[in-house]
Amino acid sequence: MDLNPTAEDRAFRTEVRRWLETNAATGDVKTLDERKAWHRKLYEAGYVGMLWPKEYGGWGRTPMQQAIVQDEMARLGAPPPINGLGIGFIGPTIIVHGTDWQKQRYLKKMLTAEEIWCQLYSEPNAGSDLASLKTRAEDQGDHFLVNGQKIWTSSGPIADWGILLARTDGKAAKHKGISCVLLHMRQPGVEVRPLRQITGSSLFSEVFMTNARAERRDLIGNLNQGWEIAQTTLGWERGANSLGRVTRYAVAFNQLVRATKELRRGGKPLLEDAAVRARLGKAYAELEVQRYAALRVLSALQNSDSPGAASSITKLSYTEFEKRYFELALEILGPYGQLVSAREEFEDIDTSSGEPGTWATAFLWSRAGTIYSGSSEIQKNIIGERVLGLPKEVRADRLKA
Amino acid sequence: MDLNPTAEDRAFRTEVRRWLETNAATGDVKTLDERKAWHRKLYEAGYVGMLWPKEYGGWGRTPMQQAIVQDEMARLGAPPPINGLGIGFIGPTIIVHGTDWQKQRYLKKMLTAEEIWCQLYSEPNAGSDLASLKTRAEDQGDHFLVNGQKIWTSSGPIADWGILLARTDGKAAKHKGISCVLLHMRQPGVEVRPLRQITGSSLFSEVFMTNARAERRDLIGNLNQGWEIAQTTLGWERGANSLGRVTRYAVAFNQLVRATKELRRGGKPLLEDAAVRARLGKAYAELEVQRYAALRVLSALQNSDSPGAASSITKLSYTEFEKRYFELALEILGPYGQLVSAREEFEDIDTSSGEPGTWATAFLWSRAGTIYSGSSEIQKNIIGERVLGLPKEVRADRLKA
Amino acid sequence: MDFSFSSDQQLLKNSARGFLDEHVKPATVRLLWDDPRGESDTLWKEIAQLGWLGLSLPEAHGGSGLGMVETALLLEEMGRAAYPGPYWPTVLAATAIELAGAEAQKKRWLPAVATGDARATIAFLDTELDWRPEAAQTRAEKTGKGWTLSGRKRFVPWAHVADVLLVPAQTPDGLTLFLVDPRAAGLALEPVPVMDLATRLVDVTLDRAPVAADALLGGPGQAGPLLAALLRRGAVGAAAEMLGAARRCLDMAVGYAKVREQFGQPIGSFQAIRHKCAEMLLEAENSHSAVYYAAWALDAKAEDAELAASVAKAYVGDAARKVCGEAIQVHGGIGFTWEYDLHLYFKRAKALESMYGDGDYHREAILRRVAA
Amino acid sequence: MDFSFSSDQQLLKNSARGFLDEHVKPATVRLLWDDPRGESDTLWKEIAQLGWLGLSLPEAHGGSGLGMVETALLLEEMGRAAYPGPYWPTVLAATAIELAGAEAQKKRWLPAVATGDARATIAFLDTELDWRPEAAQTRAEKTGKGWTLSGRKRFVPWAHVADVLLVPAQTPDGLTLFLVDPRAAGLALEPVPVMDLATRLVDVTLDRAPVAADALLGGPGQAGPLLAALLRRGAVGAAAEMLGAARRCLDMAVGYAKVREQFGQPIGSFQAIRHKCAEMLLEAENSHSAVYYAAWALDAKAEDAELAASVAKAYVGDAARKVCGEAIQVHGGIGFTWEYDLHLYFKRAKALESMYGDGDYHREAILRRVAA
Repeated sequence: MDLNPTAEDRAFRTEVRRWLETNAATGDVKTLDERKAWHRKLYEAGYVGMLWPKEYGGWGRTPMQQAIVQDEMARLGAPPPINGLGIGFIGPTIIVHGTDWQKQRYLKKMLTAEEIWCQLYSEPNAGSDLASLKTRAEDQGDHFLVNGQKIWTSSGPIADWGILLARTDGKAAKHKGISCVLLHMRQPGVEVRPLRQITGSSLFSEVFMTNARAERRDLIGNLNQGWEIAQTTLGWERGANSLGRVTRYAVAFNQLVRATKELRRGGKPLLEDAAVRARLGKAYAELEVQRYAALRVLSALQNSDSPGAASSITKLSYTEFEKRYFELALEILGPYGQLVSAREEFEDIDTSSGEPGTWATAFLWSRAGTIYSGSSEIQKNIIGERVLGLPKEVRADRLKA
Repeated sequence: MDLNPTAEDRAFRTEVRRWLETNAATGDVKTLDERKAWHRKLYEAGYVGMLWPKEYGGWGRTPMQQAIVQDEMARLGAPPPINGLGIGFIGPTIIVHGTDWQKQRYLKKMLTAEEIWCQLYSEPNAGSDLASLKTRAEDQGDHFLVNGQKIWTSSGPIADWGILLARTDGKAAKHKGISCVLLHMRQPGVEVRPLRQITGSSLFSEVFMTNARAERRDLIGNLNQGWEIAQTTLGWERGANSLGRVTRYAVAFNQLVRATKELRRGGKPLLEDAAVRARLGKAYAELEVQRYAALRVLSALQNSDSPGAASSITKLSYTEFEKRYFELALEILGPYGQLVSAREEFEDIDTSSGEPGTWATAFLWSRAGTIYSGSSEIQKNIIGERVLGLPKEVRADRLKA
Repeated sequence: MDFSFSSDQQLLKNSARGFLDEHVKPATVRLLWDDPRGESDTLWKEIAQLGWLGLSLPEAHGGSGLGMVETALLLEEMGRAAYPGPYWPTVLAATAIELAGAEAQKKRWLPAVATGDARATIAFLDTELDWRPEAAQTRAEKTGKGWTLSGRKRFVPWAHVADVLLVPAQTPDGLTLFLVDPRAAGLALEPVPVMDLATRLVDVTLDRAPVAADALLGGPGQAGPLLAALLRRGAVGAAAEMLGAARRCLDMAVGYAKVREQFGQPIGSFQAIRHKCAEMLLEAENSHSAVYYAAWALDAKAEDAELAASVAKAYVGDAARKVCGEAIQVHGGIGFTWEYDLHLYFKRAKALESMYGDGDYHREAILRRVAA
Repeated sequence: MDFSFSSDQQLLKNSARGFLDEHVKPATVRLLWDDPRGESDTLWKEIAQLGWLGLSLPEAHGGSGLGMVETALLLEEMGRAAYPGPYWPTVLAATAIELAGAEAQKKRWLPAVATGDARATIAFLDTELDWRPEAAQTRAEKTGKGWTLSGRKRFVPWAHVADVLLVPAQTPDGLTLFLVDPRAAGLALEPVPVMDLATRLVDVTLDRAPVAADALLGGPGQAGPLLAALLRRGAVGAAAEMLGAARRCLDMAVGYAKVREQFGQPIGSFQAIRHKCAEMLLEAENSHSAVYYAAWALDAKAEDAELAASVAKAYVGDAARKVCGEAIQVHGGIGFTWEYDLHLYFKRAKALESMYGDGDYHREAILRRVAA
């Protein structure tokens, strides 16, 4: 047990910090072109696709180094790269399960953000129960005819390609009739409608597919192997954001402390109020524990202990913490925490959701964390069943099967 | 809506208070004989069996008046009557479902505590799932032969009689083969073994029945009607303790406040620490809400709105509150809260469990509240299903049926 | 002792529900988000005609002379509808005028409020995040003709549509309450957009704003206890509104849990969801007890009325936040979308949580009373 | 960067588990409840022979020179066994002597501790409920031959079996630490029975208790920083023990949930129980991270070592209480019985929660560091 960073990682961190300090603040990063340009710059510096094998254009770095990059970006509030889902999940899926042709065709352009990718998994009636998805892909020989609706698609409006789960065998058991295929988003049969969240912005979309066409050559793995593929290859960005996330919490904590110095009650700054102090102290303890836990995850990844189902603990832990954390912040800040446009320095924060905003934005976003990518309820099911080995639930769909 | 007590109730409260002040402090109430004598005195004053019809020796009072008596007893720390389960639940069951002979034989002696009663329902393998009980009562014509084991029996060692749920038809569906019969506890086939709780005392027992004999004439209702009887008649003491319970919390609160005046931190009494104040303020708010809720229940009872399944909300509410409440007290009191024999005045409290003791006793007892008489999980199931009308759980025993 | 509503009260509640269901649909609320005033004059006139604005005002001044229980009933329904408008600030300000005003002031304002011809609000909070009335930093200086007021009042509800502002300010005699015309010289109003787009808060800057000598509400130096009483009353009203928001969220969550299926069964049949709903109901029921006990206690001038007001605000603030938040969780993704109406109530409850004294303020108020 | 245990560490942990499973069974713990000393001399000698007592002491004084990580490993296992005895107070007091003692003091005490021939403890807490070292009220007055100490030290762990007490007292030079013989004149020891019958706390009254001139541990007036460091170290050790208790409760709850059937299925297949167990595991895993990060930071003299110690104690105190409490709930009635062993660990975790600085103390310590 030695939690000191290695000399190599320390040097790497210094290098990353220096690079970011030089490069991050130059010019706006708002329009799609600007974001693509920034992404490309990050890529060329070796800070995107860090875990990808070199043969596919990646950098063959360690999870720790990847986490260091994200951590330093969080510290500086540097804009994130674009195409995160592609590089984190879809690219690795293609590398593991794709054909040589697919790798040739898609990987490099994904890394460089020349083409933006989205994920077409969830449906209005298939959320926690993803395997009950209804979108159909009819086998037409050289292509599939796709009909159905997807939801919670990130980057929908800017996506060039999507990775799609669709039902190719309606008669098989629900997990068995699903295939995974790449779908060109820029075709008449695909309509993307932005979906607004309660924060007021639209980071997600609904995607409607009406006789959309997916090529046979874009089938990933075998026909009806889609569920298996979706379950097994979602792991290449594990821990990437673990340190950066906590750093973002810490940055927000400093802003909260600043606020409690400026806001006053009973004739003195809030920060001198023992009741406020006790709650801040508790929040910071939890925040630090998230950091220690992040190091533990990175250490496990380094030792090639795949965290597997235990990553459900991590997700449950930080999303539930984040909810308590921003709830506390809003409780302390009173009406100042509810502003949707910042007027003071302490009101303008990085929400760790990719959407900058105020405390209110962060508070609202924190409600999403325990829902997306497997709700807290689903995570607890997984932990109970796969980590603790508790007996399976008695469930209606299992009785039918 | 008028929450003022009626003139009659106000007068009644004054009368009760006066009576208790005169009578409660006279002599020890520790031995069984002393407790029976005190019970008898309370009964003769009209403070026991208050909701029983006059024809059975009761006083035909209102739930509010009953609550007032308990409230005043709590305020004074007066010892409770004995035979609570008999008078609250078993007597009413006999009144509703019993034969004339049973009423003649048992009711008056129960009221006067000449005979003490216990309840023989739970079994080691039938707790939450009471209907899966295994104790058998074989029909022998004029009597039943009883074999099995019961657990969590209050007043076991002092009980003369018990109300027993036992299986009389092993082939029927589990709710259908159960009968309700009265069992004489003073017979060779009945062995009572005290069961110690984590507080160190033994308020419960295990009861072992080996070829014990229950008379046919002591069958309550019809054969195999036991489950139905157990479900429907448990309601005559509803709300009785509702005010007294909150008063006990309030008495404890005052002791906690006294403790925070005597104990010091940072050179000043704990009570001047804003962090302690905030937590105490929150606890008191919850305590008061329990009081308002108690009034609401009493009001509903008065208006003959049987609270029905909604009483699950009450039970869930106060037991979970009590857990938080004593947890908070121990957090504030530090090691002083862990003493098992009191040295200072603020360390000696009424635990609202019937067992006097220290904060530690109260804290430990509070863990039982969310388990006994239907755990919090069971209460939430009931609320979800019967109050909110949520669809039934998919459950293994239902699939078999 | 009767904790149930009288038939008149129940009737009032039902008719309020009916009216709001029809006239303040979620779509109505959404329309007003983009309105610069944020409220509808038509709606205002309608609720005046229903007698809601004068509900608790004396009959002598055009009101119905009903109490806080009836007002709370309305406010609960308004919370349930995420009603957008200055109802509660106006009624509360009118109560201030009723309690402390000179006869001329009552005549000027109370009938106008009752008929829907005037809106009003109270500027409780100063620059500091301190709800104690005595913490006000705005100062009033005596001039030949009256006074000038200087300071900054923050987060004043609906000040931009008010016809009169009640502004507490420090004078040499102590804290004093002034009736101020929001359109007068020396006042600058700046809207403060918050999470709940149907709650309008306004920063009011007073820069030597002149007010007339007869603009005092009550005697000089006497505003402290009055403001404390108004804050308590405001708190009970806010608690009622939060209760309504929580009820709505609970109803939506339960309704959704009954029909939404995953894994072949309604999600309400999973213990995780059903137990959550049960806990939400518990909080809603306790909140009901807290709100109506406190409202009754104010009406009855019960000896624990002040305590009960703080209990209600502190308890319901936490409870409503929890219930509304859990409703999002029960819904999953759909509950997080702008198009789905849940966030209207979630945000309303959250907005009210920090108004009329936040949890910290009321918990401290409770403790001051019970741990002397 | 490696958060996993080395193979030596893992070996130590396994052998500790093995030893305690065999020699400190629940039945052993129960036997000692009624023992006036509350501990077993045989057991003490055995753990001395295993090298546990000298584990972290310098090799020059008969120890193994290992660190806080290894000590925490042992303490976790001890918490898991609800080990009864003065292990941690003794080792912590020995650390104090190692850190601040004169060579003669080290020679006198350290080898004796390592061989199991001496027990020791530190009297952190004075009459006040104030864990800050400077809050000590006990006074030392200089006499011709040395000092006399007067005051009352409360809740001193295992003082009744200690061969030496470390007593902080105020002198004209400031807070000073004294080595005191508990059997000396002027001392009265009164056992204080607490919930966890395997945790022995003792009130120590000093009434002009004479101590020799050479009984100072470290220089006069220099005890403050040393005591603060010991309190932090003590806190990390206590956190490790609470983690062990929580792990044991979790294991018992999960084991029970797998086999206990109600309604025709194992209770662990109900979401209410399985989700509770998942939350308990989350708390245990986070506690693990907190304990071992803090232990490593102390060994590595990391710049955040002081922060991490407070984080561990504050976090694990809450987490262990929650986990052990929920384990009772998962068990239902059986978990509330004296005969079932769950309460051994539940009470141990609770007892440690308020020792070596309670949550309030450490949360304030955290905030002082991060919000300067």
